[in-house]
Amino acid sequence: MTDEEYASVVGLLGRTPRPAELAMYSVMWSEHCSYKSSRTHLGRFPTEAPWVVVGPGENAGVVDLGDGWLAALRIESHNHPSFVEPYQGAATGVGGILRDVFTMGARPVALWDQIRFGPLDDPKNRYLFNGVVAGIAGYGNAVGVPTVGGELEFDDSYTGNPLVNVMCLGLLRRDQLVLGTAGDPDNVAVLLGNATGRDGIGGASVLASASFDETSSDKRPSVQVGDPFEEKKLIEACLELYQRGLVVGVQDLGAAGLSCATSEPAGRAGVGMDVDLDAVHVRETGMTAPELLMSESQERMMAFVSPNRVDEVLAVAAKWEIDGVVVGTVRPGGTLTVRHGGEVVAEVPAASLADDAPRYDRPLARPEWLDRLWEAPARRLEESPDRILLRLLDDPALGSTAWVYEQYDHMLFLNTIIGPGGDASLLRIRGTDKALAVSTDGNGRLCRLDPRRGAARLLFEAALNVAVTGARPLAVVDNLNFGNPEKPTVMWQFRESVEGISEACEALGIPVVGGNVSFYNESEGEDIHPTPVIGLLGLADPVPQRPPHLSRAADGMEIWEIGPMPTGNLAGTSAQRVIHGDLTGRPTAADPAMASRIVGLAAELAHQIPVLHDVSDGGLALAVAEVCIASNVGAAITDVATDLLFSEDPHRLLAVFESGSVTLPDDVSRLVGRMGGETLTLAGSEPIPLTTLRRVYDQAIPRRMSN
Amino acid sequence: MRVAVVVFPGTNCELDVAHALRSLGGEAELVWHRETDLAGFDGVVLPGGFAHGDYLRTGAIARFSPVMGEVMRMAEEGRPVLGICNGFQILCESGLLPGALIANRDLAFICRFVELEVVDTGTVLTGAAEVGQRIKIPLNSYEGNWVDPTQSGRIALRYVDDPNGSQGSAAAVANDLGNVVGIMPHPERGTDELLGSVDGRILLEGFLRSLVPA
Amino acid sequence: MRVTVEITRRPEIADPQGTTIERALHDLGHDEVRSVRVDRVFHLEVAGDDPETVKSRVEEMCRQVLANPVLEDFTVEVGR
Amino acid sequence: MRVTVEITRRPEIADPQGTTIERALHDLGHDEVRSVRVDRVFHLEVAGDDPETVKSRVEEMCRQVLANPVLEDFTVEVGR
Ligand SMILES: Nc1ncnc2c1ncn2[C@@H]1O[C@H](COP(=O)(O)OP(=O)(O)O)[C@@H](O)[C@H]1O
Ligand SMILES: [Mg+2]
Repeated sequence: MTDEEYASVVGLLGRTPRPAELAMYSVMWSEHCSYKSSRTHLGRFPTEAPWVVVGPGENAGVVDLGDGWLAALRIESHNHPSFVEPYQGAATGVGGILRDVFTMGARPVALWDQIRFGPLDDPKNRYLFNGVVAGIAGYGNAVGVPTVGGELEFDDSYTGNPLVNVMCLGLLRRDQLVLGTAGDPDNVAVLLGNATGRDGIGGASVLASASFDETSSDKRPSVQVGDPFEEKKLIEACLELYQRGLVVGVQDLGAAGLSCATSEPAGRAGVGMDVDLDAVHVRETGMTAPELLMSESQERMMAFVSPNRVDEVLAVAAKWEIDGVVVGTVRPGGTLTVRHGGEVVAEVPAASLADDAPRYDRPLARPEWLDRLWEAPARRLEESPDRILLRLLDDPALGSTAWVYEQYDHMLFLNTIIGPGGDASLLRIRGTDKALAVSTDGNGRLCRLDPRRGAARLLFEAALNVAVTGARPLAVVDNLNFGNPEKPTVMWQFRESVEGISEACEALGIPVVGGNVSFYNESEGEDIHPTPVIGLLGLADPVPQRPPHLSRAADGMEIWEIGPMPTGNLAGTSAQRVIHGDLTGRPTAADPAMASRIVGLAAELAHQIPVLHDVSDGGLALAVAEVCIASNVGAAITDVATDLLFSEDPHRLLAVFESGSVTLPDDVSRLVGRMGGETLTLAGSEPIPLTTLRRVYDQAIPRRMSN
Repeated sequence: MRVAVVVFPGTNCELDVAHALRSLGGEAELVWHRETDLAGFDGVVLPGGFAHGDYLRTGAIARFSPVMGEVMRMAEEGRPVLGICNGFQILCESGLLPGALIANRDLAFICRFVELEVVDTGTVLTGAAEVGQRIKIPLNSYEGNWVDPTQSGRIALRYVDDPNGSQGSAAAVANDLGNVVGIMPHPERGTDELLGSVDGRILLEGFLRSLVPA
Repeated sequence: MRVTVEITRRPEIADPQGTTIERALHDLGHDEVRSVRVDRVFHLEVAGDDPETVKSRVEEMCRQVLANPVLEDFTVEVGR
Repeated sequence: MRVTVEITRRPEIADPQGTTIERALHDLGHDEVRSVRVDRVFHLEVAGDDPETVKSRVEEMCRQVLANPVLEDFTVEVGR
């Protein structure tokens, strides 16, 4: 906490704060909890639409799906904890995002992970990659929520600072919606779940709110250990509480633990609260008031209950074999009073912890190195297309991700129509003919070259990914992973990314309903690439009888490219990275009008076409290769210039279908080849046998992880 | 014909199993692990998941749940008892099936479709299938590696291409009577065209057919 | 009383974990490692004043739940 | 040489498994059990004749793979 911040606490209270009070303000006013550097910019996001039930600000965004169904979604980062301890860092990240979603009254039905590491030739990066995937699997599988997709990127800029983001989707009936409110005076606060220990004291504030090198081992909070079994019981207990209408409001205990779970619900309801720390069930002895208030022990929830339902609530907890204790009472007026050992240790305006948090309008400056990058256009591709393609397929970010997602239960709940390995995941909503499509996308390299264009393109790409399953874009959550916000160039990248996301959302007419900001992602003073990650939810209504799938191509089918003609601009493409190892030039800008048109077209075609695949990483060539591998059929692509084969210019689709079975608008479609045979031939270059394609693609990650 | 689908704390496939059985015309009811009376049920399924977090050993704590007394009784009475994945592990721990399940050979969780071959049709799970028949359903486990020092297990299904090191490539194992069966892959995940396979129906239909009124 | 229980996997039972760790150590150049076995240890704090009684009680817990007789043997040490 | 490595979880780090086992033992009527912690032991067979060298080599292995320095401490005993 800075001196000015301390001064404003003194001003607020009209006296010097007690230790416990100081602890509460320091965690609640941390970057992670207060968004003090980002708030001014986040206001830019479009957040409204008729189908938005709950926008940003609550634990998760909620949108209306019709038929009485609502979807709750949220995305979170656990970057720094995952660097300290990859397994537990990732595991507790999953636990946290689940709580954000079932706090809203929803049953979590699916998870997506977006993970970024340094190159796999460095053993430390392999260790982190392995640990993070094991942690997501270990927690997600055991808690019983399928991980049905995600995203993977490798780049030097993540070597000292991997990114671990997790998105969760929940479903609930309209009447089950619960908010994080304490409700009326005399309501009772019941703490459910794990005992409180000294876990991650100040973890959120320390780890996620300061440059990582500053937080040397001694300053680091003790690692938190996830307990998926406790969380599973907590989920079932809470869902029963909601079903039976036993709670007024619920707040999860995440960052800032009890401080947040008491002050925020009280603040939202404009009430105060008496909290008795002696009632809190603890794992360790001798915990001080500040420790109890700051502890980030996992798998805990705070339920606000009207006094006459308390016994029923405790009975539900007992049935599910979790602990439940009464720790507080809602009071009129706005004062949060905390007692420990019978003494008052804190007495503060509840709302002030959230509402009066500092807000910084940090200086912005466009990095001058951008000019140098833009003035050096991407080099052209000289190698022959077949050789380039094989090198791309061997890249761990472009090859098969089966090594990752086969460690995740991605089929639980019998809803996964399309799981990991395709474009978007497609989940049916049983009892309706609707399905939900989700795509998560990020691209640090593109955003380094142009954060505004890059961020906008992410959104359009995600929209196309969901459209090819027959879904129309509905809502967005975003996870903004950036460097040190005290650097004007980083804040500029941040502002530009927010701008890009906002423009794209406006073009598609969809709102941002939630998100998360992670700053101070840097190591040895080097900031990571600006890495906004977005999760886009789409609704397919009705779901196509047979949704398009990469595996449905057959001998003799025609291959069409849909969308604007690409340019040869390779700035920020996978080909530029893998073949030249460069990062220069300026990425092609998205075309909002064209984007909406192609997205709409795709959503319609999805009902008629066996294979519809968005052309993105690796361009047309890689898209075709993915179809060949999944369908086990060869293909021949007619004369397309090499640079165009690997162009990643936006708003393009690959469509494969029987000749004459579909008519496409000819201003945005062209025949580029035909399926058939045992080899893939790109523009007359050396044919690649299917077996070679598959071997290289399948081994891209395993061959690196096994040494 | 009523089937009890037992729910332990940490179980997570109970809804899927109940849904699959019902979609095949079966009558399935969820039963909490503290239940001590399964009278009126003609068969029982222990579904997959992570009972008690798989702590200590997978299935080790669940086997002491109050409901297990009734599961034992039904097994002795020759009634159909099916354990899927974690349920298989619980049946081994409780001694209703021989052997035990240890970590996969490659120490990694495996979630993907696997191909099975029917070896023995004399069990309540394989009664509707034919010897040599191929069945494609999802595997989803970390401890799916079956070991049986006594060599007494009766293998009902085996992996065509052993993914986890299981002894005799066993994917499903039965007791001598054939009324108690444990299977590591998930038949309930293979009951819907939209989700990629309907091969699991052959197994669950066999199970439902084997039920005789209590 | 402090009681230490070591659960050892029977030699004839495969030990994927031990094998994997042995391989990992060799990959790291520790070729001098001939074999690796991984066991579980429980540190119990048990009320009682007669070591013999405590020991037999804990042995009962081992037979009942802590060890799996199909795979494992166990040793119980009181007060270590 | 036989080398025994015991990996112990730092006391301040939560041990959900131990807590769950403790609960289970109570349910089974073993109320005398006050606490349970679960640790790992490695039994290594290592080539070499100087115990000191072997010990320091194994300690290196612990830091590299056997133990997780963030969560665990380790003790190495040669020839037990
Ligand atoms: N970390 C991950 N976890 C699970 N699935 C992943 C992960 N990374 C990639 N995938 C899956 O691999 C497929 C390809 O990922 P991606 O290249 O991001 O797809 P797209 O380019 O269509 O957005 C997607 O289906 C995605 O769900
Ligand atoms: Mg994409």
